[in-house]
Amino acid sequence: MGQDSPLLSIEHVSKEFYGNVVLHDVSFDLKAGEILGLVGENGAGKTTLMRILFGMPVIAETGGYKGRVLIDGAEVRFSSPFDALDAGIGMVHQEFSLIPGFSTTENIVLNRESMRPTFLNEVFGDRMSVLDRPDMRRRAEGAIAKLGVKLDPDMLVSEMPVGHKQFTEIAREINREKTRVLVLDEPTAVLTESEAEVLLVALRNLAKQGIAIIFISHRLHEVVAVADRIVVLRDGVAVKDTPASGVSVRDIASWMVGRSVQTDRVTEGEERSFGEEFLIVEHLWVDMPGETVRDVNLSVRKGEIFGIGGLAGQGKLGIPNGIMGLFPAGGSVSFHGKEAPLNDPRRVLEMGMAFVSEDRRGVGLLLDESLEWNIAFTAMQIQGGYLKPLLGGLLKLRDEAGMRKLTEEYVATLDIKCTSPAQKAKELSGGNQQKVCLAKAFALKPDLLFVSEPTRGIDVGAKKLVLDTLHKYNRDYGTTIVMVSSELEELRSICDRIAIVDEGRIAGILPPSAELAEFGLLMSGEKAEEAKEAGRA
Amino acid sequence: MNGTKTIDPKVRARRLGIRLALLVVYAVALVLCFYGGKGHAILVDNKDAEGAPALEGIMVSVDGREALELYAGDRDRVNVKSQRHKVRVEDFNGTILAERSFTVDVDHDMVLLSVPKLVAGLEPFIEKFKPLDQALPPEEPSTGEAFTSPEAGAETPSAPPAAP
Amino acid sequence: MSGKKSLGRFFTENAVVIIFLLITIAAIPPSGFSIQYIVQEMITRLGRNSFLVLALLLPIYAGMGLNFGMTLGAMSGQIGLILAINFNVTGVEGLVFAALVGTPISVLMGYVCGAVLNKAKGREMVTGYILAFFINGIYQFLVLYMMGSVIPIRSPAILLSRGYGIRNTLNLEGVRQSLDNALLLRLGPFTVPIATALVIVALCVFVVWFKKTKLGQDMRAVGHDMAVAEAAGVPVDRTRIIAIIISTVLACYGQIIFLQNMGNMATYNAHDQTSFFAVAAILVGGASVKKATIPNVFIGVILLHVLFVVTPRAGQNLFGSAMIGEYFRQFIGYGVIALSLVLYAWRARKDAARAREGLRGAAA
Amino acid sequence: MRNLKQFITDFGWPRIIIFIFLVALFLAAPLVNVRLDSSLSDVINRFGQNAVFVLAMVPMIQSGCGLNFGLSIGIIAGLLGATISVQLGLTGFLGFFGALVIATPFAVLFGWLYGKLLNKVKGEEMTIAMYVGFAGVMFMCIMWLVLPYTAPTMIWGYAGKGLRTTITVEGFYRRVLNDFLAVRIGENFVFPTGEILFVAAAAFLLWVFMRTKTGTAITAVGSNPDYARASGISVDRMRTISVIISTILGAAGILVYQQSFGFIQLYTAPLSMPFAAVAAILIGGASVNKASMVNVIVGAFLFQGLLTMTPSVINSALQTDMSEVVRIIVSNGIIIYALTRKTKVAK
Repeated sequence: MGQDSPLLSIEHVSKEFYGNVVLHDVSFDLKAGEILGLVGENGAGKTTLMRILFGMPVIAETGGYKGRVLIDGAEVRFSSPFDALDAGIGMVHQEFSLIPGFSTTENIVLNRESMRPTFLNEVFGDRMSVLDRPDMRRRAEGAIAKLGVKLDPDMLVSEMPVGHKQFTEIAREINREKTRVLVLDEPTAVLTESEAEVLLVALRNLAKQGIAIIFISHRLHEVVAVADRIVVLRDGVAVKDTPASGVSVRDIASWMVGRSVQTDRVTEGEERSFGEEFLIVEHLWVDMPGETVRDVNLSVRKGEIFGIGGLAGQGKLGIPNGIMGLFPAGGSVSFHGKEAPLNDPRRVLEMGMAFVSEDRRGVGLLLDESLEWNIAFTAMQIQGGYLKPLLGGLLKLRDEAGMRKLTEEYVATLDIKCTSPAQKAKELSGGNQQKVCLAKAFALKPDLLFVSEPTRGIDVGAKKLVLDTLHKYNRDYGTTIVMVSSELEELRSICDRIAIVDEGRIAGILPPSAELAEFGLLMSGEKAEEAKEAGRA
Repeated sequence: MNGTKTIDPKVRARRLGIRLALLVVYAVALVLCFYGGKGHAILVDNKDAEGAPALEGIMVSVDGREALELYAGDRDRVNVKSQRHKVRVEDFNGTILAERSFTVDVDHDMVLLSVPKLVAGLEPFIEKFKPLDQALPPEEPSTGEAFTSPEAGAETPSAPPAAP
Repeated sequence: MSGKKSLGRFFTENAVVIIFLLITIAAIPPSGFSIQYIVQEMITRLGRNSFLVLALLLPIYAGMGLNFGMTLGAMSGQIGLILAINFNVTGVEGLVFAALVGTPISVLMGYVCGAVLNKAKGREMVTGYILAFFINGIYQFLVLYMMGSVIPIRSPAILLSRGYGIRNTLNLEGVRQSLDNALLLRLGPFTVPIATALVIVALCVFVVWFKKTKLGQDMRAVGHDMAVAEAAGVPVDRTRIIAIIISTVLACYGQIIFLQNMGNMATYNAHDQTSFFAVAAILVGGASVKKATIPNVFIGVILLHVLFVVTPRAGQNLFGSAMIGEYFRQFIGYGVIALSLVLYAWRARKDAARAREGLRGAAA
Repeated sequence: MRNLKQFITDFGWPRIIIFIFLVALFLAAPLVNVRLDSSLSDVINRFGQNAVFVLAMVPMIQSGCGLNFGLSIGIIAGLLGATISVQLGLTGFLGFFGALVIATPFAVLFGWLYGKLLNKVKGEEMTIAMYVGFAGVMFMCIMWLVLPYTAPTMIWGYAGKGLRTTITVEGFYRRVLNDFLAVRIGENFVFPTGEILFVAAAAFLLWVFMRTKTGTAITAVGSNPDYARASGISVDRMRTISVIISTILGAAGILVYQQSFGFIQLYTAPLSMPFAAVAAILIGGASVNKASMVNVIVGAFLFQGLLTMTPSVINSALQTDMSEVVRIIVSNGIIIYALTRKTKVAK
């Protein structure tokens, strides 16, 4: 095998989910000992590509993919992640898949333990072998040494700092004798600067030993620092495949977010005027798993549509969830000049805020109940609406007729496709479910509406309708809207100002007309200073 | 390591063999326990039998255990396990009148050993004994409701205590 | 400061054991039993019950909680004993015979139980409990209606007078204490059943050894985190079923040991309280739903049974009613189970909350 | 055709089998000389006797606390009410409703404590409820012995203290509901109008309650606690309320049971009562997290029908009493079935 022939080749890979193209004709090669930086916004197709490479069952279940994956020039088609592992592809996921009560050694050799056979093997099979702990430890130490980091082989994972957990996972992948390609999905997301530094050194170490690495990260300076070659995905297309030398962070940022089609502003040509700053958030922290908010300061003016963007896991979703009391939070939030209590959903709702959650099925809907219930419930509980007094007000029962009327209204205005208002929420399509969530919030007639990922997982037509609806409410009722979204284009099409969140803090606030590269830089945590200037301008 | 690993056919054959052998061991153990643990009650009988009158006073020892003292017309019981046993009959002076090995049919829970016949050398000196009736009192069926089983006590109590 | 804290932690973690110890010590003097009597009772009861309690360990390692389905194994053992009595197989051979007959039945029962519990992940305990009731119905059908009518029974002495169905109480004359008496050691004023003790020690050695095997390691992995274990290629469902099968088979042997010591068997409810006593014992010994060790088993058996021995007499002497002591010990048994389950669930939630706090950003 | 299939999968094979089995029993009854009218009368009477217990399952299922295996807590409150009422010498309707009024504060208190406890152990409610129920019953066993009751009908004659295991309510409130406006048709059929009216009233009150703001919130909490919380509902409070209501219904249930049955059963009698109620509501088509009034009525009727008909028909046909075994297998089988069904809510 010549040094130059690629170890792994992706050739013309395309994939669509239910008619929705997520990857289009992606090709690139990877040589032994090479580090490939794979960058792209959320939804650019990185995850899907890795799922194809790793043989995740979800790919086959949704109709497979087009194109070819070659290893050593021979085509492979994995039907399960275990096939991929056997072929020498290791993957380190974003979330840790370690067993907390096990030691480093036990985790590194998990399900590949060294064993000594016993007589009972002959009766009950190989699993009756006794573990060879010294050998397991030796192998673990070997993997740790190969990685070139310091790890205590006997420490329990539950007692480790985050960085060590990450190393343990990588050590587990390289402990497989066959591992030749290592995929790291956002390995530095949870690490501190110094830990990330050590990790990058370790990766270069591994590459020197001939392991090919696909490094996925949104921290562009790390990509530039460690990668030999960079592939940029945008909307499912590999827009750039270039050697890393001489490429600047700013270049990558603009490739990442740059669109060929110019966004249409929904509010184009409209006179936008805003009132006073009526939501002021200071030093907000929110403990939302995976979306931790550390220290957020921002203010929203009455009547505006305020956008919050940023990459997944940086904490943008934590902001509305924390203010609405759904996750433990601290800091101060004032609304209409009054202090809004944190960790008390009821009081916040009573003050006139409403929230459309990003977790539609988990938080947003009563899946097993009717649309009437879904839409009218919050208004009933908070404002006492849709209750019918009985026995001279002694007893108040649900006003089923009122609920139906309300639901029919929203079914008509939002064009919710359903058989009847009594249909169960779980039977609707994603887009229609989203409309139900909006209707629930609108039914409260809020002064301030938080919408979180309003277009996630719904089709293009529905997306437009949702955005138009939001805009219409803002215009007709003067409802202030804070919209949190991973899709920058969406934010730019509707918002008056856009804040970008990075690592639990506001990295900067930009006008929608700002240059794309500026957004890209903010999202990647680069040159926050530079962006702040733009925000002020 | 994920279950799809194929096992060397040689190993597979060996394991199959060992497992089959273990099944055989299981069956043999079952049979051994059955025969070895099978209990028999031997009624040692010193009564007149056909062609052999009861003996005056004898000591009968089964399998070398403590001897039973039997006068004419006496009967005593020895519980033994398994089927092959030895019996020795002496008179009170210690003269051995007879010493024999015998086999109990595995299906006979209780057998009658006629010492006079044995001493007289008549066969068969051992025969199956049929108890006339069970000493156990009759018992009515009951499902044995414990309070942990559902809805126990939901039925009418058989005899609610009368109010005084 | 930290010493105080760790002391407090020690108390909360061992709350059940400590409360229990105090109640037990308080109940000994009013019972009027001599220490010698109590010690001899404990030796007997350790021999009688430890095996059953040890049967609970593996499912706890595999994260399936307390195996209330062990009753299925107890029923299998009883079927073995019924057949041994039926064929008049006596002595230690009789016990081995019962165990050999019970083994395949309990393997089958264990498989059924494991498969059912796999379908009820997250509520294994309540499901196991109800499953024991359900199988109890089938056991009764088999023993009360089939035996003697469809299944031939050769010994009319064990049948009900109506001609089919096994009697309510079965005399285990032939095998009574045959294991206990196989090797008796007189130790001062005490008699110790060495053979039974050896069997229990052998099981402990097996459990310790088993934890070192690949299968034992897989069980630990499954117990800690099913999703991760699955992702690493450990056959989770299969491993859980194996844990339950082993537990069921051990419960089968345990019940045989228990009954040979008792000397007779309540055919239709000897198994009713098996899981209750075993679970209460292991919890009293300081185990939790997720964590149990061999010392927990022995501490638990001793503590629980001292209380069980002394309370009826203590109740008699203190309140003039033995029933009070009787009810009190049952109350304590159920109460201990409820308390440790509550403490465990409550502590698990608190720990999760504390773990999350560590991840919070510093508030300005 | 597809609808039928859908219906069968929703309803579940075990329930359909039980239903067919019951129908077969009714059809077979005349063939083995079991009188249909007296059987039907029995079934209706026992339906009324047990329906309130089954009703008590609804609030906790709806609020997401699962099956109330700790119903015995409510039963204990009812027993306290019953014994105090007898102690006070209240008779007739006064005796029954007096017992109910006395039992209610106990039920509220017990339910409140029990609810608080269940809130601390979310996810493990059922196992813990079962053992809390058991422990409560055993604790009350001691109490029945030591509480200072003096009414001669209730205490052991020879000891002069301690309550009897079974106390007759003859002369107090035996059959006050059953005989109220009872309709007799023919020789063997009696319709216990009062009892059925009481059940209907209880069911109606619960139905109304589930339609109030609080009732709606309880259902939402059970359906999706996160949704409810995001809508400003205190999940713990709603769960506690549902437990209290379930406990009160349990207390009322045992009183209805006693007046029809004729005896107050103390000590370990309440231990296993929850299981029958759990089985009944599950047979009626409820799941671990969804139950309706229809489930209650259908379930109580099917289950009690089964309990009444199996002994009489099977025993006459086979000359052997297999009803106990059939009951154990059916009632526990249906609980297992419900526990092992995947929860439908997709998250």
